[in-house]
Amino acid sequence: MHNSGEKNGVLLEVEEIHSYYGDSHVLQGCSLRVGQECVAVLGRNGMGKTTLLRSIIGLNPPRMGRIIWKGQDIVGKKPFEIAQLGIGYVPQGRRLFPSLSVEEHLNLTYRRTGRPDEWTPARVFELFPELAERRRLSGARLSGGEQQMLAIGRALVTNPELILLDEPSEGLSPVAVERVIATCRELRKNRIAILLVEQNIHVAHDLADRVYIMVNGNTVYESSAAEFLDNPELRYKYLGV
Amino acid sequence: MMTGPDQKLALSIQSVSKSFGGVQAVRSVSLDVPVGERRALIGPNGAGKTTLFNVVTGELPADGGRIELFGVDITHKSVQERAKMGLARTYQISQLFLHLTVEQNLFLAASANRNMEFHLLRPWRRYRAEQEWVFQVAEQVGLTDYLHAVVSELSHGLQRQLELGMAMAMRPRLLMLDEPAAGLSPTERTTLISLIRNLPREITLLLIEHNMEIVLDLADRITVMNRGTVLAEGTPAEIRANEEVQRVYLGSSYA
Amino acid sequence: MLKKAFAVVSVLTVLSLLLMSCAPAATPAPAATEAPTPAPVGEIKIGIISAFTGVFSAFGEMQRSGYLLALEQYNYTVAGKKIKIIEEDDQLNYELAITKAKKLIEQDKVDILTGLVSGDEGLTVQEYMKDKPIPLIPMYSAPEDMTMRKFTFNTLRPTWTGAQPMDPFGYWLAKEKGFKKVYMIGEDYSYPYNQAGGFKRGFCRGGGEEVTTVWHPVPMDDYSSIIAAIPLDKGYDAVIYNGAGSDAVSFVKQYLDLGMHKKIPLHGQSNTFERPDVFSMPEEVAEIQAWSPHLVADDLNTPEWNKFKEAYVKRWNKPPSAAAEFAYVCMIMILRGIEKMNGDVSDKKALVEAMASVDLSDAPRGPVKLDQYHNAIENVYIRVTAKLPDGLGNKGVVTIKNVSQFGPYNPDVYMKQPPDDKNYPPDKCSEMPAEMLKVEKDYEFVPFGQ
Amino acid sequence: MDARIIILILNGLTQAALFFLLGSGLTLAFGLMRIINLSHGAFYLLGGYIGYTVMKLTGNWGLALLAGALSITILGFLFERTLLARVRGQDLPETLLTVALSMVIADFCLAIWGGHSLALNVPKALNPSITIFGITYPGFRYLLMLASVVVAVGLWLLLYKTKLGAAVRAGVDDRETASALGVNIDVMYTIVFLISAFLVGIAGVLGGTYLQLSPGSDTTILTYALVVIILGGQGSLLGAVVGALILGQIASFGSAYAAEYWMFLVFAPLAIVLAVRPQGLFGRTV
Amino acid sequence: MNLDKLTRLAKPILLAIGAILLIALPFYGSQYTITTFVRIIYFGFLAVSVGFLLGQGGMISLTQTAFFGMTGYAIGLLGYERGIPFPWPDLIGIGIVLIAATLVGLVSLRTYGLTFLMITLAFGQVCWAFATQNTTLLHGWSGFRGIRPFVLFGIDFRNSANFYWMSLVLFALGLYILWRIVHSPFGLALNGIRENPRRMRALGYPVYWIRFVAFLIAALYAGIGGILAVYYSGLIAPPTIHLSRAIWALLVVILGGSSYFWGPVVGTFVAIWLEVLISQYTQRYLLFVGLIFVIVVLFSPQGILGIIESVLRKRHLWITGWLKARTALVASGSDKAEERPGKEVMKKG
Repeated sequence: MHNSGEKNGVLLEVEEIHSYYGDSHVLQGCSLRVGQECVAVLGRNGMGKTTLLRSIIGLNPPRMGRIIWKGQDIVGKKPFEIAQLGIGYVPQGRRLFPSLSVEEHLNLTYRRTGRPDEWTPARVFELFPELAERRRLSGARLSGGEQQMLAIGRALVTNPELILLDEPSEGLSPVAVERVIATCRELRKNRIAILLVEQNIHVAHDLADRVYIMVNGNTVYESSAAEFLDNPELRYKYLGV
Repeated sequence: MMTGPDQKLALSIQSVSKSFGGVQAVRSVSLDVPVGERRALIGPNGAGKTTLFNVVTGELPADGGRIELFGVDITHKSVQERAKMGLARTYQISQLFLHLTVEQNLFLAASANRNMEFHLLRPWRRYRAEQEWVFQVAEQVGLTDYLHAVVSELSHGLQRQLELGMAMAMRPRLLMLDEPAAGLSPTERTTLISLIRNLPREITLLLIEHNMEIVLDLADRITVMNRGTVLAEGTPAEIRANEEVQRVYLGSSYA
Repeated sequence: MLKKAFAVVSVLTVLSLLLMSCAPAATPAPAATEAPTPAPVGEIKIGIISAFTGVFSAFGEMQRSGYLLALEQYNYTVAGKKIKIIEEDDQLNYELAITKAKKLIEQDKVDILTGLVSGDEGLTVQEYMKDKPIPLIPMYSAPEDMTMRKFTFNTLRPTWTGAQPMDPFGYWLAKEKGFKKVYMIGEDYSYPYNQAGGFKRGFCRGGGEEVTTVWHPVPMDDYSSIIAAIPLDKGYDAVIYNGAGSDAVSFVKQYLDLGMHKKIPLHGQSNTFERPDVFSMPEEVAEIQAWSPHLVADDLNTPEWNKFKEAYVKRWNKPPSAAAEFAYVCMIMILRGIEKMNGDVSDKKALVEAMASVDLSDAPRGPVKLDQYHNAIENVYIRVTAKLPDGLGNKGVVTIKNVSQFGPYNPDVYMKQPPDDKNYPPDKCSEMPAEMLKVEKDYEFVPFGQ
Repeated sequence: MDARIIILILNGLTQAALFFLLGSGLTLAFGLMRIINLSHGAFYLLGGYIGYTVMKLTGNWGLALLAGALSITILGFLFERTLLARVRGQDLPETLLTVALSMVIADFCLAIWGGHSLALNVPKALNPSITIFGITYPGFRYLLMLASVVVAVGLWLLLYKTKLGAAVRAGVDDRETASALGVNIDVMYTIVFLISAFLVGIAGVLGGTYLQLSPGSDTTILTYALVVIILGGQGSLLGAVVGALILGQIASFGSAYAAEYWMFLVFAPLAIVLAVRPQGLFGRTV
Repeated sequence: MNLDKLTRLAKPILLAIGAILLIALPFYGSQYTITTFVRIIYFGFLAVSVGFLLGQGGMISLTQTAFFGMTGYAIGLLGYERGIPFPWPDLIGIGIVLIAATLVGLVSLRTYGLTFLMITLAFGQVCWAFATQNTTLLHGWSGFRGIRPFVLFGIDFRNSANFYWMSLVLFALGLYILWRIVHSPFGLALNGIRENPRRMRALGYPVYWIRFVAFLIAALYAGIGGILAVYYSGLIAPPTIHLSRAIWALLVVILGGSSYFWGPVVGTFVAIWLEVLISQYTQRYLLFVGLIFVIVVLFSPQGILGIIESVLRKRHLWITGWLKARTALVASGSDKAEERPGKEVMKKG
């Protein structure tokens, strides 16, 4: 299971990228690979996990290194171009648009592919019936769990091959976290790869095929999820828990 | 290690809540920190720790509840008033004056509560007492060699030290540290932890930290937060033994 | 850092672009005006300050066409001396005008200073020049006090004052047309005050009863509120708009838009219907037959005018305007004065006297001579808006000959009156000082062209 | 009511119509791009002048309107793509670039059209005197008010009923996230800038028809537009409507009853609004 | 060492020479030179006002020219027209400036960045429009003219040399006081607000009021410049307070180097002299001034002083490098530059 990436061909390859946030050197030669699988990046706060996702989607382009998406270097492309190449992004803290309704969120980012199994706003509403009930409501007036579903839904309708999930469980009730996990499983069934940044180890445990550990802007450890998460020593060493 | 219950409280939070949009970040949290205690606030991301900090310092207004600082109700006091009462904090992301020197940064913090901001004509360098205090603080946080360096040219570790120094320079009675060691290299972290450990004991410390090592090393007592509420409170040993904490914080309940 | 550097670079580039764009674009420094270096011995320097840019730049340009024509006719040489002109743009900013005047006099050490478009510009520079011997010749600047109550010997103005054409106009309206009450809406500044003053004196002398004056600030965009407030039931014979330039264009347009011309006729002050502003007004302006007085009429047909017009059109490929003719006459006076001195301009007092006595009976607009206060005595034409072969313009109706800045009044009595302002002379003729209006010999009206 | 008062109110509405055309585009661009286009006044002047020249050449007022609006749109496009896009995200250089452009345009206009006052004369057919309840008022002014209402409704539909509008609003809310979700925010910038330029081009021709055009109109107009968006709130369409209405009535009644002080009267609502809501009446805190 | 002593001495010596040259100007300079220096001084006040807000407080204000004009209008209205004797109109003028600055400041200082710029622009334009529209008091377009300087303690300031000295003394005094302000705790607090207002608030500083006082100080300087300007040119009219002047002042500050104390002064000095010198040769002097701006900017975005500083620093490095080589041979002294190799050796050891 953990080498499914190799089996299915590599989708995304991050090679030794160096990114800065203002003047501080956040990513210092970070590398990872994502195939047709769910990969979790774990690490303590401030290690650069969010910056990694921002670098991939182009919001914080790396100053050095390469990011290869399906054989193409996407460093230097603008965020919307990268998104249109098939990478969906669910930012930390959801970041919905307060002046858009639920429906407008989905219509805005919906990208037609013509495939029969494509994600349409209607299909998202099927997946999240509670959103359908609130389709006219402003995104800011949803509960935390609903917001997270909408954030995932709006990434989903771009019909991505890979979704970047930044701390989807943050601040959610256990029920909502369960919902997020179930949703991600659903995505995997639809052959959407997932790159997950998490602090909540059990979410990673439930979802990830492989894990990377980030320390100080660098991926210092890589293994199958089970191998890492079931080893308390490793967990203590890298995550302090 | 534990402070006696008869001692006065540095900070008393009584059922404080705060929500953003549809998300309730802090739900009716109550928390008492006696004078002189070193308290750590831990919990998973999004547990509401930083929001609670912002509510306590006054940067965010509380939706409800009551906050007392050294026995005075500060719920409706401004950030400035709270600062003048001896409340100082550091930020998760350094909030420094990037184009000023370390000395200037420290001086600004040192003179903050001295009502000097409208002294118009005397050069700040001539305020001897403040100057000496700045040197003292610089020494405490290991920045003596960098007094004249411009902050934006300092390394991240030194900036975190300065962040701590800024709070120290305010001569706080209650010092709130928001992930002081975030993003530091192991050596830098060691330096910073020892700096914090060597802070005068009379300063009450409230600390947000993820790193258990640091927490166990520094804290007298630990409060665990999860999803905006207080989950548990106790000595480090108690917290370590608490299964619920284990479950939530380590996320093993779903295993 | 790089980002910041780029930011600052772009800011500075922008600001410098901005500075460059402030540079006078309408006045490329012509090779002809640049004296060859090194300067030849015995060169005479004429400093010119005008509004080559800014809101009055149209006048500045017209002036420039006028004086350059005169200089070119003399080939920049008088009595064997090379004439060098130094042009300075004051953007109609009086503070800049004074700075430029200081520069021309203290630094360039010019022998003669001329130019000046607006009244305030003129008064400002005259104030600075009053204890200096250098002759000052304002080309379009018209405050009467420059050659009257604040007369300084070195000021010569072969052009006009604000009241000069308006006094005969008011007199004519009351006397010949039988107007009793008029409603005058004016721009709120010194030049229209002077125009109103002249008008009121003439109107009352001719038998009028009242000139109700209403003032509006300059500039203003929408006049419809003011136009809507014109009382139609108070028996006014006409509305007179006492304003010029963009204000006149807006006012007249909106007056016609609101259909007021059907209810009460509209006339103007000297500059209201002047070219080229009249070109921007609706064609109906020709139909409403609005009167206004000036020193030039667009259908003048004298040999002097035709000769000037021909030369001007040949040189600039556009018809001349009053401002251009004024500048031309001023420069001719200067050059003839220098000629009279045989090119020796070291004695400034003598130079002023020489210029004051220059014969300008061949001036294009009609004979011009200076009075004892160095202001022109000349013809005033009352004109009517009309469609002329070369576009909208003003056709002469009546000529009044030899009008001085004092009108028909006794100069001593005139000068004892306070200067015209928005409240003086009074609106009601009955309140006008009687001794003021006493004249020995009043104007005669000669049909235009005779 | 007194006929004069009604005429004053109508005047205020006419001016408000013009102010709205000026302010709405500017406020949208500011909301999305976080820059103030200080060349807005110069765009107005140039649009009006181009309309004037086309009118002179063809005698067709409709064509003049089209030419004025389109040429400013093209100019806006070139400016946005070639210059503004280079300093994107640095609000001060962006803003100062617009100052520079405004000066260049103003100077260019002076060189081409000179310093005299020019005005377009509207064909009689478009400007009948309309008498309602005994009050005669130029038809063109009603037309101007109508145009402004049409634009307001059009902008509202565009913003709230189309995908493009949703994208613009998303960009105003959070341009980073919008772009990370595949919204081409650069195109949004250009589109909004073009809408703003188009509207100001129209305003130039309309203003040149009912008022006049001369050097200096640009800064006056810019000031009005700024006051409208400061009053109404940056980025708010409703704010632009309300700001324009307030300013229009102040301008109309002020110039009738306190001609010498009316500009100073503008200070009062400005100060009150800023004191109570620094973000403007309908602005959101940034 | 020797060089240090020399550079340490050079500064006061150069300053003294400069001061003497400036003071003695009326004895050797032409009339026009004095004129120009007076202009530099009164525009210098305006530039210092803009530069103080921008450089120290990070605020771009386009209302400063309105304050510059207000004192002038007060003198024109009260002194020239109503005949109220000197110093009263001037003092009342300063009072008006402070009141106006209070009004504008209280309102606009709640905002930062571009919004602040936009609001100050609007207020500046409102003041300008008021000056042009009001004819009963301010005489609209005409403004006031013929204002003459005063006679004080038997010194006639209508004499241009006397006026120059007075302006020079005022300017020197003004700059000295401003220097003290910039280096006081207040100045430091203002810098802190420029860098990070949020932290300043958390430290307990009354951010709003600090900015407010800075705004008043800047308005005061603009007002004093306005007094000198009105006495020297003898007139005050709307063009003095037009937007283009405000932009000019901003540009001058950036030319000199907005983050330097002396930036605005240097900028004004250079801009006005360039204008004077180049305008002798061409009407297009502004284009040349613009080109020089571009060149300055390309080499140092920090303005002229930025260039000078970087040149000096390079020179200094070069000289110390050279000294180091020499002293290494001599192998003596405790120059800082020599400590480094020693440390490295220690590490290696």
